[in-house]
Amino acid sequence: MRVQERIIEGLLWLSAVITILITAAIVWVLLSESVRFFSEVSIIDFLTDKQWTPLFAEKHFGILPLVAGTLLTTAVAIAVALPIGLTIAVYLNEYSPGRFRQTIKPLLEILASIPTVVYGFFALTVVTPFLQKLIPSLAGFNALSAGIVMGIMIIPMISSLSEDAISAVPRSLREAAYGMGSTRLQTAFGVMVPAASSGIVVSVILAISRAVGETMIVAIAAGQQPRLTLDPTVPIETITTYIVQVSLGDVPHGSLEYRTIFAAGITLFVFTFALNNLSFWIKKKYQEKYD
Amino acid sequence: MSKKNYKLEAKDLNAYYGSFHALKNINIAMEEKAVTAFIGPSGCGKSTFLRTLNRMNDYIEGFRVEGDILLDGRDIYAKDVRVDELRKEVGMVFQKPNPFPKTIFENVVYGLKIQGLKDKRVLAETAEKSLRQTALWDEVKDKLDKSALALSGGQQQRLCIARALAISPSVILMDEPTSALDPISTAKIEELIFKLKNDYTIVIVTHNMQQAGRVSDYTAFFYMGELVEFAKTRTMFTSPKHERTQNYITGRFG
Amino acid sequence: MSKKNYKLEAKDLNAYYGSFHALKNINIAMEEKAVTAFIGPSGCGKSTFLRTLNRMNDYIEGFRVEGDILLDGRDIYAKDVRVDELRKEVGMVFQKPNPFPKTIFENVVYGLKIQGLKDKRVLAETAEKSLRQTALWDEVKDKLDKSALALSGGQQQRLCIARALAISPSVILMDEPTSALDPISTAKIEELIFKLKNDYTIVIVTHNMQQAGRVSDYTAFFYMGELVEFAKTRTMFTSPKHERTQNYITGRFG
Amino acid sequence: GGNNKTEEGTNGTVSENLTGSIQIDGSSTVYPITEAVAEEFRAEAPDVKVTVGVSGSGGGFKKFSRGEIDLANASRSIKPEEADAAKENNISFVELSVAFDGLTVVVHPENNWVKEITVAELKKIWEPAAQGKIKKWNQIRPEWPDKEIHLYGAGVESGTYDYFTEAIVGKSHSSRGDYTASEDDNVLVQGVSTDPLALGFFGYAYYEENQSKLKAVPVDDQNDANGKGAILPSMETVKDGSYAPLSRPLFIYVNSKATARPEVVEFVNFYLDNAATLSQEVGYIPMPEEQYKEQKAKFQQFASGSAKK
Amino acid sequence: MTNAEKNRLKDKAFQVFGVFCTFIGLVILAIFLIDILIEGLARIDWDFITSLPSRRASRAGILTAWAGTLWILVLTSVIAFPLGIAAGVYLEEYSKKTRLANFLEVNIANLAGVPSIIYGLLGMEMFGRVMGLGGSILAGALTLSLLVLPIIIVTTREAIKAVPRSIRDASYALGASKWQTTWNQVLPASFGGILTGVILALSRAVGEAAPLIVIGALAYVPFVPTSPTDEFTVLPIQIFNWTSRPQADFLVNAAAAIIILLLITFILNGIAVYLRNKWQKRVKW
Ligand SMILES: Nc1ncnc2c1ncn2[C@@H]1O[C@H](COP(=O)(O)OP(=O)(O)OP(=O)(O)O)[C@@H](O)[C@H]1O
Ligand SMILES: Nc1ncnc2c1ncn2[C@@H]1O[C@H](COP(=O)(O)OP(=O)(O)OP(=O)(O)O)[C@@H](O)[C@H]1O
Ligand SMILES: [Mg+2]
Ligand SMILES: [Mg+2]
Ligand SMILES: O=P([O-])([O-])[O-]
Repeated sequence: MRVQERIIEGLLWLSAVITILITAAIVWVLLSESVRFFSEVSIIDFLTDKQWTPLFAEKHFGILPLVAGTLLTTAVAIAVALPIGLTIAVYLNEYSPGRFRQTIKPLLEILASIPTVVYGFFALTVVTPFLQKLIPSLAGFNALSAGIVMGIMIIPMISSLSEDAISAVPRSLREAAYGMGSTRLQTAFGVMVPAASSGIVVSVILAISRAVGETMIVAIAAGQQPRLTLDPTVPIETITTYIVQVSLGDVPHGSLEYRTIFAAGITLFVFTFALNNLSFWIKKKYQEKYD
Repeated sequence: MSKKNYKLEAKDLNAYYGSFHALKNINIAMEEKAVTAFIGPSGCGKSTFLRTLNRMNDYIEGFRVEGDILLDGRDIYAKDVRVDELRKEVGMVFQKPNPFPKTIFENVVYGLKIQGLKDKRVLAETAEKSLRQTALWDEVKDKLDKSALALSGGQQQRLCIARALAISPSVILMDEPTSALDPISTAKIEELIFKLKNDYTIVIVTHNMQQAGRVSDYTAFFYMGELVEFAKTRTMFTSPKHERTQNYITGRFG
Repeated sequence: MSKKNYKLEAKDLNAYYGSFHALKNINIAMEEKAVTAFIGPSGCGKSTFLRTLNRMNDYIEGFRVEGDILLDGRDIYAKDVRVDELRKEVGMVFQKPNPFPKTIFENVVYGLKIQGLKDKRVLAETAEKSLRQTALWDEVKDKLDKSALALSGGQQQRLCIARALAISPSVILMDEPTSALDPISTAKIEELIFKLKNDYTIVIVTHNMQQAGRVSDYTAFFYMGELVEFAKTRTMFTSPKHERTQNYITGRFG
Repeated sequence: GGNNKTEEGTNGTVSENLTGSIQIDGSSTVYPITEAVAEEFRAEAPDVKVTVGVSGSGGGFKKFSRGEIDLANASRSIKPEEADAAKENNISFVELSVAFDGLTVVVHPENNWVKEITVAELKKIWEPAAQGKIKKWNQIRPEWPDKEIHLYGAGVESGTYDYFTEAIVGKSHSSRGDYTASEDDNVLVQGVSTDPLALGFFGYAYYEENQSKLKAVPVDDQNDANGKGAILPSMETVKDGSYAPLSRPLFIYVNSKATARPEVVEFVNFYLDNAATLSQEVGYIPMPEEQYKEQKAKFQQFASGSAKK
Repeated sequence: MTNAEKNRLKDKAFQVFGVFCTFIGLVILAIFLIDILIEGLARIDWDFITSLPSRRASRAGILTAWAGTLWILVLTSVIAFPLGIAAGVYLEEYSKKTRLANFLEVNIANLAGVPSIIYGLLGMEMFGRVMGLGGSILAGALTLSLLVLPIIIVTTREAIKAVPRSIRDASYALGASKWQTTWNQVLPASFGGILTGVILALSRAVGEAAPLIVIGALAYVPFVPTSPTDEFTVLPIQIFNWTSRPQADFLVNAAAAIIILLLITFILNGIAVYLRNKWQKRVKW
């Protein structure tokens, strides 16, 4: 019995440790190539140069434009998905009848399961022309359309997971709030959402991660022009777009150009690492415990 | 019509959880500024009835009410009644302590804040007053900004009572409010109930016969979803009309 | 050494939640096949002490124990003690009813099933026996396969007691087991406790002085984490040594 | 079903009882031709499992030089470092050209000012020095309007881009960076067809399929040896070499070790026998008949040469 | 206007906004579906589903693509779910709040943020080259397993976290061991939430194209894979391939293939939703 418990715990432990091994493997793959990259390109240039043209005749290796592009599309996506997703979660939980929720949730989850290639073409062929009617100066490839569509795609990540978190808050808390004469809105945002905050933050982290790492939509609809800008109406390039572009393309493996994708990859990795640690810290600090 | 000034009345009230008939044809009229106690064996419907009095059961799927409940003569289940205002009028304290996962202070002033009150001084004064009323002030005054969840069960329940008092409702419903309290706190709460009934109408569910005897003016005895007997507490405890009541009160039940 | 056969002993016991010193130097010896009641004001550490007796606090982060607790003379915090076996020996009933989200039947036989018992007949018999002991059988016999969560609070708590009895431990710890029960069920439980002490050692936390008086052979009075007085219940209730105890028992506390 | 012979029928005979498998990977440009050949080959030799991947010419060469695949599709010639990698793994290979692709310069159909364009003008537009400077149509030809020019072109990593820069700017991988690039030519079609100020370039097949939405621009290489004046891309002009310099050959590379296997040899022969019809069918331009013969001879020699080793 | 009226107004306004938000997602979804159905539905017939790929749009089918997708799904589930749920359980129920646990936690959040294309690079190196699996189904499934693992772990943990302490207390007090408590109480009670994570993970895996392209999933596979070591293609790659063809007919094929892909997702989601609702009904407190 005791041995069995030990074995089970060991197996569970092993499963958890596998995640470290995966990370180690990823870091190893990224590092081994980027170390060679940084032996040829100074890290200062990499971080401060405002141009990214490693594949052109006049080479610049400044990652900033790609980072800006990534942040821009992600920001647009979150600006769309967070308010809508959270509203849906609260609405489903506090306002709508149970059966409605049970049908709507899976329906919305479909949004997350549509292949991103399809979204990309939707952004390019439907959303962009539509937005161009509103913003005539909008370029054919732009961060705005890609971001909006990406936002739509990640709505269910936020809405479903946040809804789960909210509905896990004990009923007695909701009763206490209603018993004090709270409206549904006050109950939701004054009591339920704060009590579920750790779950909600997790859902947003997952959504941001998904947005940062999303490839096909931005590759198709946001353009492939590295540009240091915060203007969402012009073509930009994200880190992921660059990586997929190079790995699908024609660059000889083993060359400096090829290693740029690992340098870009490790940047993305560091970037998400910082982001996750920040949200982790926030979560730790503000997490409310209840029984 | 009734000559007396009834605060709360139930008329031909029936309540159902889905197909389960939880309250059967309840007729009762509760006097203003008096304490009415609900007693009866476990599962007889005391909590259910109490919760229909401020429509807390609205949120339970499948729950359904027939008949009328009148607060100051107005049907609380009427279309134009606002539940949130009803609940400010009819406060509630629950069986299990349910403080918000916020600070102690935030818990007490929650009701005021959601009404839009922002004046810091008023909030602080009300908080202190309510916490004193529930004999909690001395224990928590140094940790008002600590999480309410770190309090012991008894302290939590007293906090919930303070929270309900802070919005000064005219009716206070209490579902076994002292079942998680020690005798000292219980005594203080009972004292408080005594004081409060000068201004408030109080309905209390209790399992403690002594408590019912001590605090209530009227007692209602429920059994299997029916209101068996309703009378002045003294009358009921000394000369109950129904044998069942008698058996229950004296503990010879079952 | 002690001549008597003590079932449970605490020696120089100190307990901490992080830096909060919750139990201070407790020394107590509880007799076999007797009922010991823990009384004291809210937050004094009764539950904390009770939960150290079957190491339920092991799972609370930052909780720490110093000193010894002996069960049949063996330190339950010793390295070679297996908590799961300890808990089969020392059963527990909690303050808030906590049935599993399973059927009533599954709740009662859970303890047996995890011990590997599969015989349907034995399971059914034990379930019936335990449910009868807690006066629940007649109420639930037709819905054994229904969810335990649909029961009322009182029914739920009785179910939890039945569940603890089903694995026939030698010690039963009860943390205000009747605070959510009506007098009839309470009386039945008290009766049961009376019967059980012929075979079991029982430790009960209660706020109800009457209950302590009725069911217990010994009473321990806690105050602010300290064991103020421990004596035969009769002795304590009639002639307490300490003034604090006296005040508490007579309700003149505070 | 894939087992049916095509209506046109295929050339050459293949022994029916061949077995084994052939792994092909590489260029996305060449993919449709190889796919078509594989499909037809299956009708001849149903027990040979031919798989074709798309990982770009570069990706294909990487696997090829490791010996992971038998054939590599490529829209450019192998680079020295890629060839070295193959040599390290003891792989020798042969390059066989299988068809032409005509890069087409296109504008929006409503563009009524561009009638033709010279290679020199294209260079002026696309060379690195143009970046941030050449921004209006009238900077190219004064008579063209004073309006912005919006550029669309192949992704920097594609064989198409390589070839275009080589042919126009004179140096591979050398161009301005401020244009809208996409790996996917349909995306470029979409871009140009909705932008009246656009000028772009991509593979001929994409133009051919979208003629109603696009306008091709005749290109003048100012070299009368290749036909006089500006020339529009078409089957004929590409095939006869007059559409210069924007037509490029497409290749397959064959691994020496694989030629020891009869199914591979049969497949490559089958490929060269049928490339003319099949490449045209999927939107590319076949080479002249005699060139296929040459390629076949080249392969025969290579195969027998490596068989001796 | 009194405060109460203001509050009620806000309440109503939010309700309207909530309905609006809920439906905006659904309306866009509807536009998608209708658009794709109009384009692709007519193309779907028995031949389309049972034919091998072809250069002719009208003759090309998706037999190998959907077979590959099913293979990948089944293998990914078999590999990732036990692993993910086990890791989630370990972290939530077993691990003390040590540095290692903290590190693991951040680590997993980070893994969730690693873009799929990087998993492709990893899979290519680790499974394709080092383990010698090449572009096989197994290599693809392993790669996607790594990709969905963090999603499963994070949602498993959240679901487990929502199980009240008192349930564990009750179980421990009856002498249950940690594993018995986990297996008999915690996992059943949190199964609904875990399934939600699994739904999201599955739908992620089924739509992925980029990492599979990198590890070398193929575009033209004229046979149905019969073992995990076979080469394969999947629906998203087939769709991606078709949408980048010059001939407009292939776009119709792509739309038709999207319909099939969505159908597969819907069926999977449907099963999971059904299970989830069933569990949720049983587990309520
Ligand atoms: N949400 C619910 N769904 C279905 N039945 C319920 C629900 N809540 C309570 N009941 C049933 O309604 C009856 C009355 O329950 P109620 O909680 O009002 O009893 P009570 O008198 O307050 O009991 P206790 O003293 O144990 O709290 C019980 O039989 C109970 O099982
Ligand atoms: N998990 C915990 N973390 C920190 N402090 C705690 C925790 N649980 C209890 N305490 C504190 O320990 C002290 C003793 O608590 P305990 O629950 O043992 O009291 P009690 O005598 O059982 O009270 P009650 O009668 O209200 O149940 C209280 O001051 C309480 O605030
Ligand atoms: Mg009740
Ligand atoms: Mg306690
Ligand atoms: O796929 P490519 O032809 O662009 O190498």
